[in-house]
Amino acid sequence: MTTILDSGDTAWMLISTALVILMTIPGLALFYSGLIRKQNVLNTMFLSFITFAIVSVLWFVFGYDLVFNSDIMGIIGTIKNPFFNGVLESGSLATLAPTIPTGLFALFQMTFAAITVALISGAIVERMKFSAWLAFVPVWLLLVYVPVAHWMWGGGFLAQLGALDFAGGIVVHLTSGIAALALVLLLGVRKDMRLLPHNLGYSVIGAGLLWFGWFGFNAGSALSAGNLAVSAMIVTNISAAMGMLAWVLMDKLNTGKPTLLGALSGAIAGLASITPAAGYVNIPAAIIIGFVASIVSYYAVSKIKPWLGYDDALDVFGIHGVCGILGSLAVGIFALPAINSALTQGGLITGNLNLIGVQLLAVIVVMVYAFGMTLIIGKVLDKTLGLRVEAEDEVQGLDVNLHEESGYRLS
Amino acid sequence: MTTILDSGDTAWMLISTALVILMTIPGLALFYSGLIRKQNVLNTMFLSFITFAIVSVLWFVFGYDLVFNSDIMGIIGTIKNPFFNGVLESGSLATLAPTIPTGLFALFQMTFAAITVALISGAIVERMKFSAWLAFVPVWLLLVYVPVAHWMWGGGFLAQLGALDFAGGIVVHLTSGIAALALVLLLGVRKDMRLLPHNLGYSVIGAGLLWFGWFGFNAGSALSAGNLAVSAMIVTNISAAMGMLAWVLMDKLNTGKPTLLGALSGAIAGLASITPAAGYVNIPAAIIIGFVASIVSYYAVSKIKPWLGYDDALDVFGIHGVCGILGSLAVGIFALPAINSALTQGGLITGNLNLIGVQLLAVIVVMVYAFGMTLIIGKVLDKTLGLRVEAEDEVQGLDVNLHEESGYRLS
Amino acid sequence: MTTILDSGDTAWMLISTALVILMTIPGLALFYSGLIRKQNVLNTMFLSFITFAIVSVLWFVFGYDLVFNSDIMGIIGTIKNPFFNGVLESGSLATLAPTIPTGLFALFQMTFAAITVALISGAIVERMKFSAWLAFVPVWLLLVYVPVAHWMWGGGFLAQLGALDFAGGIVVHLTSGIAALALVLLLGVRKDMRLLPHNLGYSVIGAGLLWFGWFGFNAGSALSAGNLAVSAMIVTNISAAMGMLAWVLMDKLNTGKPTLLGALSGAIAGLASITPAAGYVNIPAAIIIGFVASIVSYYAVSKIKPWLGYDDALDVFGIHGVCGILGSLAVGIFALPAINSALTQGGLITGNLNLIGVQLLAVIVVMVYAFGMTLIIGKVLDKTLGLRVEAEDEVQGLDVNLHEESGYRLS
Amino acid sequence: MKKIIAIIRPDRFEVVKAALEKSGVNGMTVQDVKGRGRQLGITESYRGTDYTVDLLPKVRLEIVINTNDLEKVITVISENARTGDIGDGKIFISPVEEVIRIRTGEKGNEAI
Amino acid sequence: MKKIIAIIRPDRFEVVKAALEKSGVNGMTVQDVKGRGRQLGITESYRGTDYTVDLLPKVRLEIVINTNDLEKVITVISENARTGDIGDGKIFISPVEEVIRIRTGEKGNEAI
Amino acid sequence: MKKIIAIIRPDRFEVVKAALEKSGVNGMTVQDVKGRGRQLGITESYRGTDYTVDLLPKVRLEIVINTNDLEKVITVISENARTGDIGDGKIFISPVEEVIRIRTGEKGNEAI
Ligand SMILES: Nc1ncnc2c1ncn2[C@@H]1O[C@H](COP(=O)(O)OP(=O)(O)O)[C@@H](O)[C@H]1O
Ligand SMILES: Nc1ncnc2c1ncn2[C@@H]1O[C@H](COP(=O)(O)OP(=O)(O)O)[C@@H](O)[C@H]1O
Ligand SMILES: Nc1ncnc2c1ncn2[C@@H]1O[C@H](COP(=O)(O)OP(=O)(O)O)[C@@H](O)[C@H]1O
Repeated sequence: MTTILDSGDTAWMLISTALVILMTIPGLALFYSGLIRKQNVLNTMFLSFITFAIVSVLWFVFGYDLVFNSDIMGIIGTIKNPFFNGVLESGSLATLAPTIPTGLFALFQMTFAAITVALISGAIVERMKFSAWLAFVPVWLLLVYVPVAHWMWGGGFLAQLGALDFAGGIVVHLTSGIAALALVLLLGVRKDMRLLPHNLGYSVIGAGLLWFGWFGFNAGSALSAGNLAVSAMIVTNISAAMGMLAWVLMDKLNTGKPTLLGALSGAIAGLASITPAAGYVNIPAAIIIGFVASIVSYYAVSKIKPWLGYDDALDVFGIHGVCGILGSLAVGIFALPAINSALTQGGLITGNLNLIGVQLLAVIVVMVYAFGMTLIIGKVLDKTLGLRVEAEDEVQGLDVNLHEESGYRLS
Repeated sequence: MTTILDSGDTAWMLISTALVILMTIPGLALFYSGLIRKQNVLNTMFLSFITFAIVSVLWFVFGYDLVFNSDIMGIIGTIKNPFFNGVLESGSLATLAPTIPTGLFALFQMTFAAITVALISGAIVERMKFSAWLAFVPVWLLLVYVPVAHWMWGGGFLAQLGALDFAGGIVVHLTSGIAALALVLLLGVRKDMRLLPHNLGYSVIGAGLLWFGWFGFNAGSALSAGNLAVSAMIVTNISAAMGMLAWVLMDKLNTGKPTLLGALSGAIAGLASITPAAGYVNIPAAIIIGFVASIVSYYAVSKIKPWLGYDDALDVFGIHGVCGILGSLAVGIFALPAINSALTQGGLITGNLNLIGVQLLAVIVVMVYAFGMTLIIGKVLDKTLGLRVEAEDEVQGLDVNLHEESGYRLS
Repeated sequence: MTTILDSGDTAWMLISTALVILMTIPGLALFYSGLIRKQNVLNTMFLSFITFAIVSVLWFVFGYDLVFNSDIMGIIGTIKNPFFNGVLESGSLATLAPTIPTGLFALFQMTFAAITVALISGAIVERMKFSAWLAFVPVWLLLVYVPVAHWMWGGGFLAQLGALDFAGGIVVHLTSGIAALALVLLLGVRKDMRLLPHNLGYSVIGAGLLWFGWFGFNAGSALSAGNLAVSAMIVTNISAAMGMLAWVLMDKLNTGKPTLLGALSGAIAGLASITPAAGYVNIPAAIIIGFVASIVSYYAVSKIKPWLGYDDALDVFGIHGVCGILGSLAVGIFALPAINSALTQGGLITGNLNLIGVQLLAVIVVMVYAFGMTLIIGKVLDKTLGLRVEAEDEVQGLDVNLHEESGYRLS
Repeated sequence: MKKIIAIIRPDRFEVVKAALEKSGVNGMTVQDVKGRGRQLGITESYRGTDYTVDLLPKVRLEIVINTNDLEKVITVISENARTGDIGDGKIFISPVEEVIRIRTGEKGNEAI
Repeated sequence: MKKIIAIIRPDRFEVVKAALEKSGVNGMTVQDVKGRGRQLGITESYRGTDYTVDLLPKVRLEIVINTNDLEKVITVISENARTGDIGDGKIFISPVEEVIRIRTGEKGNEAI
Repeated sequence: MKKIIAIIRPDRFEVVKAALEKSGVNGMTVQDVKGRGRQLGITESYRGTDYTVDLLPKVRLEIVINTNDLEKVITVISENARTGDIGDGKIFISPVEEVIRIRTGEKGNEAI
């Protein structure tokens, strides 16, 4: 079958790519920065922006090839075109998305790498050295994101076993959540761990842009503008909505008042948990996924975290990590070949036990790998550059001390 | 004629859908929340977000079917697929938009239902109980939005009479504006009715996102990526621009200084008024519509409202209601079959008196119905849950009292 | 060859158009307004919004025709369809983009005109009369933008000579940068020239939206959803990223600390400089362009401007003007026919000396023309309306004095 | 001349201001402050965790007046700021030795 | 030792600060306040309705000085804050009994 | 009765507040101010240009107490606000003639 470029699919993937970029800059930057102390607002935003810039460049130097180019023993790809030489010029179509150009597929994939690393920053805000973060980004990209993405999406061993991850429950949310956990264990707790948002309006804008961009993320992962994209978009939205409603309900039951931050957090939980499943499940499944994931996240964040005592500032593990795991297992339960014809097997509800086993395996393998490797990277950085800012910088705030800027000059 | 999915149309409708979602969250949330007191900023945002979540779910439970499935006597549709069972799986194409999937058409329509309800919240901010709003949303959706949408868009009796509403002048702006009016009559005036925006920057961001999203709203209502979408987009933009310029002129003539909030308000007036006409009129007509609607809104808001004394906090009736009516009548004047080949008759300027009569009828019917039904709903809620917060909560602000959160921690 | 409307190309151009609109309102409005004193925040935003509205209307009155309709002696087009009469109705396809409607091409082009004028406002904020700006917009549009756009894009003499400008390095960034310089020379320096941003969060949101919208700007300039759009999008993103990294590096080397505003400024430099080249160059070239342009901008802004002493408040010349020039020359160096088959000749790296000569000529011609003509316009306005606000208004802030509004009511 | 510093509830401020205006006291300088005393803090709740905010928003009025207006002003403020619940606030009186009106250079009682 | 509280126009603040610095007065504590007095309010206008804002932004300087610097400082502030229009503000002088420099524990004039 | 005005570093505020609470002083009114004195300004840097910000954020505590608590409170504040670096701030003591608790109308020491 000869394939030709489809302008409709290409249009959809162009805008989907832009949407995912918007998620990181400024979406995530805003969502995170509204939640911390006003003295750290710029540093928090900066982490997302600089991460995006670094990954934007490195992806075309080594990232794309190592993930998607000819697999070596299920472990990693091969660098063939550093700087993407000749690919744009050739105008070739993507192997995995034969109706759009290779370059577009590569750029779309880049946006996932970028947001994955940026997500981690939410855990370490208000106390990590900027220089240490600058070093962390490329190393983690190479040693964690790239191999995991290859295993799941680039034809690596987990993909070969049949593990599924539609838009990044394992590759994006699980890896970032677990890495967040590993890093904060090394970094230690902040002097002031209270979550007292300084400007929830920023988080509202950020959450709105994340929700909007997530349509590019999930429906874009169909890689074409057809039924699958539509189906992914619908379940994404309904899971987000259910996540919001569930968290608001938890708020009401536990502390007595519905909160806006709770609503936003629940929506993010709903979005993160449907991510791996978006192209495989129908509406009733999405309703359950969003609802359950949000409730589990609620307890992870409000009960388990304080009990264990680690300082995951903005709950990257408690929301993204937890929802990445839940969503990935949900694929093993709810996947329906009727939704996605590429499925060779359905989940539990189709009477198939195999898929959930594979999903569980993939979750465990990636969890262990990402945790261990991030610990090693963090430890090395700590011994060399040092991970944590001076106590004085932390108390007075990072903006003025690390960047000589201040977030507000309103009086 | 066999129809097949068109990837270009699907791409356009996917992004249009996302754009309309962006209008509500965070567009409308921001636009509204910039205008009220800082003590209520989170509650105001919350109303838009929670409304969107509730409608997102209910639309697929009963909303879509009741509006668009097999008409019963011109009054209402039939529930056939609660939870959209089987529709995603079937991959069928939409009856009313035969080049895109049914699911996409349904999701696009959902975004209209959601923003219509959210629009109402602008009138009742700063004093309505959150619980009462939570109850209002599903009831109003079922008893007002769903029937009116069926009458105009789902093949109901007004559609059968030939009434036209391209993107929601009647279905969206008129119903929400009239409902706003009915609710505020029940709620009574706030202790402090002054319009002293606490953070116009939010409103600027909100207005920008509304304008942006409105292209999905109006040009998306063409349901395909062709000449009609282009035409709708051009007239939408020019009407918004004229609305802005007209209001700025009114400001200059009446109070002596052009104001930014005036500019934004005029733009919204221009956008709302062109909405029902966007797919039927040409550029000169759009210029007139935006200009006139903005001026009428200006007087409705600055003279009639104070004179009548009702407390429509953010002028949902004065802007959306008024512009919905004007735009719908303008269809009867300016509609041109040359712009939209689906038109069986043109407006007054084509020498046809019939259309404006039908439009007027539709406006009156919907106005009376929406007003009466909203009054009933509001009255019942008032007697059961109570509509209005405690005086103390109103004075001290809703954020801290209803949600135990505060919008800013800047000092 | 008969051409037919392509729904995929149309979908892409519809959304690209919306994206470029988002750049101006609210993107640029926010980016600029975060950087000035809080007393002028609304006036600064207002300049972008009102500019957009005015150009939106005038473009369809005379702008489009004068740029794109039948060339007269290489100088200017002809007004054939004021108010675009009949064009929407005809549903014709665009001559320069034969797979999309003429109306869409015209609207897309309108967005470029609007942002070009709005960009200038960044230089003159905090001291220019609002009335003078209202007069400046249409006059400058007619006398500077329209002819230059015709010369480069409408088949004028520079286009005939072979000068290239993919998405507006000369037409947009150079003209606005140079006009900014001319205007500030007439306006004089502010009483307080310090760049002490009052709310960098706004600038972060603005920069994020600009980056996002720039994909519509540059990749949309391919006028179709195919390989060229993809290639333009990739190089746009990587140049922005390199620009950011380069400025952060300069910050580190020169003042010791990386700054977020520096990162944003570098990204804008990267975006502006790749604009003229986006459809002609490959990734390695884009990396060089973004990197070099950002560094040159850094020095233009931090060393040359203070040394020369003009008061270009937000560095419209230092960033947009400088990068427009650099990017346009870079086309002469890096253009590759392999990237864009429409190229009849490559740049220096293909061994061709001709192109860079033509580019240099175009840059100089436009620079001289735009500077001279803007000086004349500004001088006339100064003698008639007066350009500068009262000293008292400047000191107390423009919002309260010119618009009777205030940006924040947070206490 | 005396300086009155009154710390009152934000939501009583407009009432107090109006009452002062009615009783002929126009000059005042106002600021938002935070205070604590006997009043318990308010609770805020984020992601399932309650935080007690023990500094509550108050409004601080600074009014310099002629000594013989003192009682009147105290009464006006007290009566209009009072709700009867804990947290109504305090009035502090302290001496002022001189007042100067910058515009005219007037001093003493005339400058108030 | 005396405490000077000066309520001045925000747009005169930089000038006053520079003048004080020139005359050797460096220590000061500054805050944004709102004030009313004889000056009429400003008008703001939203959606066609005018609102009078009668609390105007002012800057409040709090400066503790040696008694023998008092006249000098009053003069510097008065001259530099004056525009001659209503709303220039006030200077209030009150006694201070003790000053302590936290860093060193110094007291009295040395601590200023 | 005395009024203590303490200008301290923002990052020492929580410590000082806790220490005061421990020593039985609960009533206080707090505001964010900016100050200058011997401490050099901080540098901020925008687009390659350095600006010196010579007004630094400080926290101003206003505490009215019984005269016989004066020494204790001064000690608590001094010890807990001190870092030893320039910029630790000042404590000013001035007389208060009367205190009124708005809620109850109580006066004097009982009202504190
Ligand atoms: N000793 C004090 N010094 C300074 N301010 C005080 C003092 N006591 C109370 N305040 C101020 O008065 C406010 C109200 O005091 P509080 O003790 O809570 O209520 P009440 O005055 O009704 O007993 C406090 O929030 C604080 O701002
Ligand atoms: N009696 C007063 N007590 C406290 N502050 C005052 C008093 N009178 C005036 N002020 C402050 O001084 C400012 C200027 O006073 P105003 O009467 O408007 O002008 P002028 O001092 O030029 O007559 C006011 O805004 C207010 O902040
Ligand atoms: N004479 C003064 N009057 C009012 N406030 C002062 C005075 N001197 C210092 N301050 C306040 O105290 C703060 C610290 O003073 P500074 O001289 O910088 O340090 P230190 O007190 O350690 O010598 C200043 O920022 C200012 O707010």
